[in-house]
Amino acid sequence: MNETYHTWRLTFSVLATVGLYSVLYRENKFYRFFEHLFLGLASGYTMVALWTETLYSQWWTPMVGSHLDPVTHKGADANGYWAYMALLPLGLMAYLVYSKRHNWISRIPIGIILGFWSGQQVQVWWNRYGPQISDSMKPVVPNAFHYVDAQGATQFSLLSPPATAVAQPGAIFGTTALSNLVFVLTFICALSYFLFSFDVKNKLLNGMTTSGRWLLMVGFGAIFGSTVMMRFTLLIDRMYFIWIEWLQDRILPLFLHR
Amino acid sequence: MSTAQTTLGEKLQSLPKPALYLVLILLTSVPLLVKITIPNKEAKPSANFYTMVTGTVDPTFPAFTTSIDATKPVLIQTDWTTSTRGESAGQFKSLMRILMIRNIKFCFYSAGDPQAPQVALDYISDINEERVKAGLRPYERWKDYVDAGYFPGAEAICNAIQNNFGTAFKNVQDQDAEGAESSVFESPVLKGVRKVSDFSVMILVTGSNTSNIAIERIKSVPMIMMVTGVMGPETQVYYDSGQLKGLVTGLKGLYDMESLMDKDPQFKGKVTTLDNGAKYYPTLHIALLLMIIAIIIGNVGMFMTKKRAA
Amino acid sequence: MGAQYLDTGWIAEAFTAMLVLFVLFNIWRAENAGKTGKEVYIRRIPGLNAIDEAVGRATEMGRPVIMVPGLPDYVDAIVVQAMNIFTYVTRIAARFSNPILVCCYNASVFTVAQEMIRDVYQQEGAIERYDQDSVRFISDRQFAFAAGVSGLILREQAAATFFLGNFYAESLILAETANSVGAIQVASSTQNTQTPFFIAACDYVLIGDEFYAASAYLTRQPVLVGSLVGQDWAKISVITMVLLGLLTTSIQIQGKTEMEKVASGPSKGTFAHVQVLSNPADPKSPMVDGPPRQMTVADTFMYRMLNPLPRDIKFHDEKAGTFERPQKPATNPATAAGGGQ
Amino acid sequence: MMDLLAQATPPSDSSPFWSAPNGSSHLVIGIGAALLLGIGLIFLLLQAPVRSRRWIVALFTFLAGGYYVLYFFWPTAIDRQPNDLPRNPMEGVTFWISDAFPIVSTFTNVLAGFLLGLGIYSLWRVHGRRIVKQQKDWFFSFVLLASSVMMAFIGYADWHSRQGLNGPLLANKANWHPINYAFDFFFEGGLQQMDAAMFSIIAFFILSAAYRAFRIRSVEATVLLATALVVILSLMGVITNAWQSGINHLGGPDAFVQNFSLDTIRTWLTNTVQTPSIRGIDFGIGIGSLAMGLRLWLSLERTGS
Repeated sequence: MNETYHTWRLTFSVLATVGLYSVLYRENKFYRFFEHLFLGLASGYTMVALWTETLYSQWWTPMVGSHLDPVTHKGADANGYWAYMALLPLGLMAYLVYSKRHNWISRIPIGIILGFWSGQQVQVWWNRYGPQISDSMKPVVPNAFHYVDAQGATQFSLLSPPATAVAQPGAIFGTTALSNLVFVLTFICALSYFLFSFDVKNKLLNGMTTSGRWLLMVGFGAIFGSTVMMRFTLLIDRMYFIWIEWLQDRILPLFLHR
Repeated sequence: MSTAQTTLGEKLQSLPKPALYLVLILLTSVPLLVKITIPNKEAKPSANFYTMVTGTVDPTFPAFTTSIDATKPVLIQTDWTTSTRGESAGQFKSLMRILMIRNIKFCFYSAGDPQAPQVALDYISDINEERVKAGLRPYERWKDYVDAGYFPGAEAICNAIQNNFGTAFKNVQDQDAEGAESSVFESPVLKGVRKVSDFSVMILVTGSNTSNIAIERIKSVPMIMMVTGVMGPETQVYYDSGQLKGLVTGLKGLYDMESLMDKDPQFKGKVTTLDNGAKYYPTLHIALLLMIIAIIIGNVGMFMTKKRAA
Repeated sequence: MGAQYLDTGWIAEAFTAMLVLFVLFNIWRAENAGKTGKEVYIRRIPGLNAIDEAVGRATEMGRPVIMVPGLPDYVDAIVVQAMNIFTYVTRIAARFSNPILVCCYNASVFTVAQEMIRDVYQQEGAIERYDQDSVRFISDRQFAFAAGVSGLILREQAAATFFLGNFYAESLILAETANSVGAIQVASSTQNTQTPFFIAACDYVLIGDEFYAASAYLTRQPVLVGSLVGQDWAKISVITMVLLGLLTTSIQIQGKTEMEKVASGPSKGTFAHVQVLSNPADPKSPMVDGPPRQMTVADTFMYRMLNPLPRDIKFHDEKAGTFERPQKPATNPATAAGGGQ
Repeated sequence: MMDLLAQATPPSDSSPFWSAPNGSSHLVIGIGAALLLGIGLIFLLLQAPVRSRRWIVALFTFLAGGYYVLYFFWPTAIDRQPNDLPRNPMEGVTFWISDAFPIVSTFTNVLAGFLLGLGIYSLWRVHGRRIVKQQKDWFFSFVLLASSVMMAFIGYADWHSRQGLNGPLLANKANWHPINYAFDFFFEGGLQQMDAAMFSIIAFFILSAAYRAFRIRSVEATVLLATALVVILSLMGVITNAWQSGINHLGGPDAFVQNFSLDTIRTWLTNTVQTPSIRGIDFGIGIGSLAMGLRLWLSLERTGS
């Protein structure tokens, strides 16, 4: 029973995938059916996960506590904290949004959630940006010009040594210092592009902000390339699912054996 | 200028859309049947991730030797679902194979999607079937790994984990060997874990921006990540500043992991090493080539019409 | 212990507090300036010239201007600021009685948009030219919305399109369709991952904060203007800190750790002085002054300031590190699972 | 109050007032009282004068945000062991903030959970009206609501069957009941696969947009497409390898020309230009969200109606 069930399930999935892809040709009833089925299943599952994954373990259990099951000796004797019930009315206030006179009250739960979000922006700012500031302070003056090459002879070089050479730890060679300079200049130009409170008259500062916009494009180009890789990989995975996992492994064997 | 050239310029710029889509479907389907291995040069962030979880130092990056203590448990935040299966499933499976071969216990939870724990369990049972076929013992829920379920609001749970892991997972229950729900701290996996620093490493496998949220809040444990392509460049910034000790990005990162596993005696021959990465990577080449050609044709067509008009 | 991380020493609280003060002080300054009539200056970003040019061309050709305030779940600050920019565009279009179209993604955005657009026509004294259908609710499903708006762009042969706000993957369909009818496109997405596609497909893109700067410049609201100036001060302080760090690090790494030894008596872990375990094998062994070696970035003053030792590990120096605290009376030996830190 | 928010203490010695054993009458009365207290608060707010409404919402928002700001700026206790007691009132507050943290963070989860019902309710209202009035596409709205009810029912039944003793038995498919098959069919077979289809459909739009709209029209677009080209080429193992073998012909492993292998160019571009550029964007967004956080926390921002 298991194998035939699995084949039926895969067939249903392929049908749904082809149904959704049919919008590429043009919007049609077959597509609209699967789109609404998709939205229905998604909202249905959200209602399940709402209780099973969130409210049950994060609100109901701490509120009512739990007791040790005498038969299986499982679970634990935990007290229930009745004050949790006060959260329910706070949540229900949101449903007043539909009343004409009292819909301002619905802004309280949303205000509390926005308050939690905005308080955290202050809390987490440094965790995210502190290490990046510290990492952006790169030395732009080299402090080492010699390295010991594979044959043991010390070489003078402005360029950073080849992989096989040995240099003392923390050595900054000419090319590394130059790259660090490009790094810091890019960072400062990119950040100064977002300065709005003073008019940039002199040539140098103006040059910095316009080159800032071009340097931002390098960052966006990398995001573009990486996103393209991901989207195509997801499509290849869908094709693999249809042609190999379904057609080749499931459907063809049925016909070939007969 | 002869009118033939204008029509060519016009024609180049106006291939019908359905034809374009059909070509893309063909070029992402036919190559799947061909089995060729592609030479690969691992990126440094992927090699660092690999060294962290397997202990094998990659010869191309000898300087990076940090790796996790296999006796301590690993904390995994898995926020991906089948929607990014193409990249995340392969990444998650290679991570599971590594942890299971090295007998490392892990606790996973999700802060990104209510469906994510269920998806992770399904793939763990697939890997178990694979291990049983290869004559290895299956990984058991409760004894080897624990599912801590879904927490809505990634900000809340990441903050709570950093502040005090004991109380953050206080109410979390999972099915023990006999099936009844009991606190995860009684399981062999989390025995003796009080703070997040008791874990050897925290691994995030995600298809969304929960990566930024975790980096902003969790800082007392080394962190490594497996992200999809779209989050790659943004998360690379944290790898460069040292906030991340390893980073696997998209299909290329997955193929780096798989080719490293294929060269590693710990895994070679014991468990499948080349999986989704090796299957999709050749086809990705052809799709990307099509993309480049499409941009070139579009621009050539434009220049031809502009030149004629000038 | 993940010590390679930065634990927030005093620098974290101080720097964040400074940024908070910058923003609040400037909002207060802008509010006062509003009362005394003196304006707080913010520059006109090039994006606004692109908007004027786009609307100008649309009025010349007499073809409609299509505006989309993004795909938000509810009316948030980003939608309101997008609508502020759209009211500016509608005011120009109303003067030349050029048709406009605002496509909304959900009901609450639709009601807000209708109100704001009708107000513009009222203020321009052209209420009779206000067309009820110029603000439409298309759909609240992502791809159905994209298909609906693309249909409108093709049927109405839009001359200019404005996509400002929260856009996701469907932005490609909109930008490509508008491109096919030859419309001038000005766009901005708060989603970093969508901006590259807008840049490649549209004529002008407002990147990141430029979107807020445009709406602050047009609406002149003191809170927005003040907050923007405060953010500028914060960015300048980050830039100066990086430049300062750059200079001190570059100078310090030229020297040796020994050379920088502070003259006044034994130095306990001062910035210039690097201490190592006397017996590296035993972590408990006392710290001694390390042999002189080339300074690395990790020994410099700025790095040690920004990456203080994590505070909750015991200091090597026995006296300062341990804190004797009164202990909780041990009423019950078996503490339940998961209790305590 | 201190002990309510410090539920880290094991139940056996937690406060008799705020908590009570499972199923005890004290607990049931407490829960009833809390519910009445909350509903009383709602009625009180209904009578609130119009002038004070903005301040009430602002107060709730300020208190919610204030906790996290206090958590960040208040000095943390150094080297705190599980059974430590605070040495002075200042450290007492530190202990209370740290212990209350997981409780406060669940408030966000629970409230978000309650608000989720709002979204589902508005979905039902729109599609319910379309069915009742037999408007265009009413059949598809019926499909939506029917599948939503079915999925909710199957989902609960499946979750319920996995609780209790036979939970682990259901790990292998042999002992599945029909309800488990139904849930797997619609969850794994339907919802998950359609999710994947919608995510992958964007590849088609990228290709058509690339072909029809990505033009070398400005310096910016040129820099963007050039960088994207380098990134895409470096993602392709075949091209990197071919380029590398070309370079190897020109010079040995230590030769200067090795600096021009595609992989080295890509790594240099990533470390030296891409990372600072994205860091610049990231800082713009980070400082922007800090400012927006402050505006929302202190209710300075005028949002919508």
